[in-house]
Amino acid sequence: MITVLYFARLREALGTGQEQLVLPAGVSTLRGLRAHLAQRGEAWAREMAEGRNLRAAVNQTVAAADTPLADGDEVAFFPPVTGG
Amino acid sequence: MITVLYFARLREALGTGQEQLVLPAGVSTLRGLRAHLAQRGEAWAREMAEGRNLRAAVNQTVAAADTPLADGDEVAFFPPVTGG
Amino acid sequence: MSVRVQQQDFDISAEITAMRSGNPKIGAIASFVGVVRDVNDGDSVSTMTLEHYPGMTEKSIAAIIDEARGRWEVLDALVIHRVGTLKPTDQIVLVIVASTHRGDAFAACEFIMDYLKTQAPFWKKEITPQGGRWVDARVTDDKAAERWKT
Amino acid sequence: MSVRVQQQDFDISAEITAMRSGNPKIGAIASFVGVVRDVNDGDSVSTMTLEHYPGMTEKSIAAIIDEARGRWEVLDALVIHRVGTLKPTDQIVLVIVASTHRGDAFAACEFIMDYLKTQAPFWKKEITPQGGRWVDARVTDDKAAERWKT
Repeated sequence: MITVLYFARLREALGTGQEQLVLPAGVSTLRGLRAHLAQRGEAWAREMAEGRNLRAAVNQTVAAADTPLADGDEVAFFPPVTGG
Repeated sequence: MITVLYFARLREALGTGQEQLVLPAGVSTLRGLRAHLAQRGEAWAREMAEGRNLRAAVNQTVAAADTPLADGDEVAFFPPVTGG
Repeated sequence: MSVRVQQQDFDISAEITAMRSGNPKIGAIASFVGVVRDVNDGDSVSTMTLEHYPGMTEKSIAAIIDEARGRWEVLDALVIHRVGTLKPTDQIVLVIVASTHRGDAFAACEFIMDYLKTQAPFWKKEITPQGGRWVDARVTDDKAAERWKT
Repeated sequence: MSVRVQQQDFDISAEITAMRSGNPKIGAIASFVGVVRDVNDGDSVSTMTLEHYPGMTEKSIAAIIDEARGRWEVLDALVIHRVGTLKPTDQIVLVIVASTHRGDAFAACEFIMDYLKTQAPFWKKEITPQGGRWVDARVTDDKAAERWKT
């Protein structure tokens, strides 16, 4: 099982902020997980499309697309940050 | 009459903070006033000597040695500033 | 060194007083307060909502402070960032950096603030008369952060 | 824009609150607090006395603020400088600059502070166990002020 978090505009567009899921067969990286999520339907396809300017973190550290995933990881997807 | 002010170390060394005096004959600039004051005695000669790192203001504006003086002016002599 | 993400407002005097009383070597305290403006990109803003990533946000700010400590003499530093619903003239963010000399305090404070705007996980949604709108990342903010990379 | 030279302490929160409430365009407030340190040049300092030139000091600070307003976007600015007898951990000086954006606020605040240290008529006398000593002007301070001349 991994935990996946969604923040801000992404959370609203997908209608979910957090889920637990079993790493699907053949998914071993952040890029693979994103492609997997993009197959869930229209909003997911649009928001997770490769062209979208999304950032991701693995275990609360900003992570590149080829970062490997393992059981127990906390993965987060979010738009570019706009703090302060 | 002009007003002459002395600040900080200079005020302590000269033993005065403020005086009124009539512009002496032949004194028409800040440089001239400083040379005149230097003739007053030992402390004055030492503190007003040309080699001393003194600053001056005329009418509350920092002024160069050749600044002309006129009746009614407020002249100030002081060491380099050390604020904040 | 301290990081707080909270809904409540903050009192810069109380924070500076606490910092000063803790270290008599402190000679210079630079600080920054961010305030909600009533306009952004030409639209009037009535309220905004700030969201963060609990855990990662605090960790990333602590890492930013550590990086500042590696570059400048930092005797103490504090970051408070508010989340939740805020309105114009409300305080959003506080950064305080104490050092022996003012040059270090100013540089570290501005450095931390630039990274807070560009790297720390916060997302801002503005509520205008036309509805809610998630704020886009600003190119000028990215440029401000890039200055520090050389 | 406001300049005060006073013996009393100041409250940075009260000053920032007053500034914020006066102008909803303010988005960024940079500030600086100078604090009496317990050491200087290796000697321990028990108290210090600050002297100023009443009239000229206030005018020269107002001129510094005007110069900052010509260089950066400054929505409001405040300088409070204390005089009289101060002891370690006491606040000496407060500079607050409010702007729309943080870059202008930081730059103007540091600029005003550099000039306060090097140009404004204040003289500091430190009382150490060895007696009183007028502080000499610091070469590093002059260098900080010179950065702005280009």
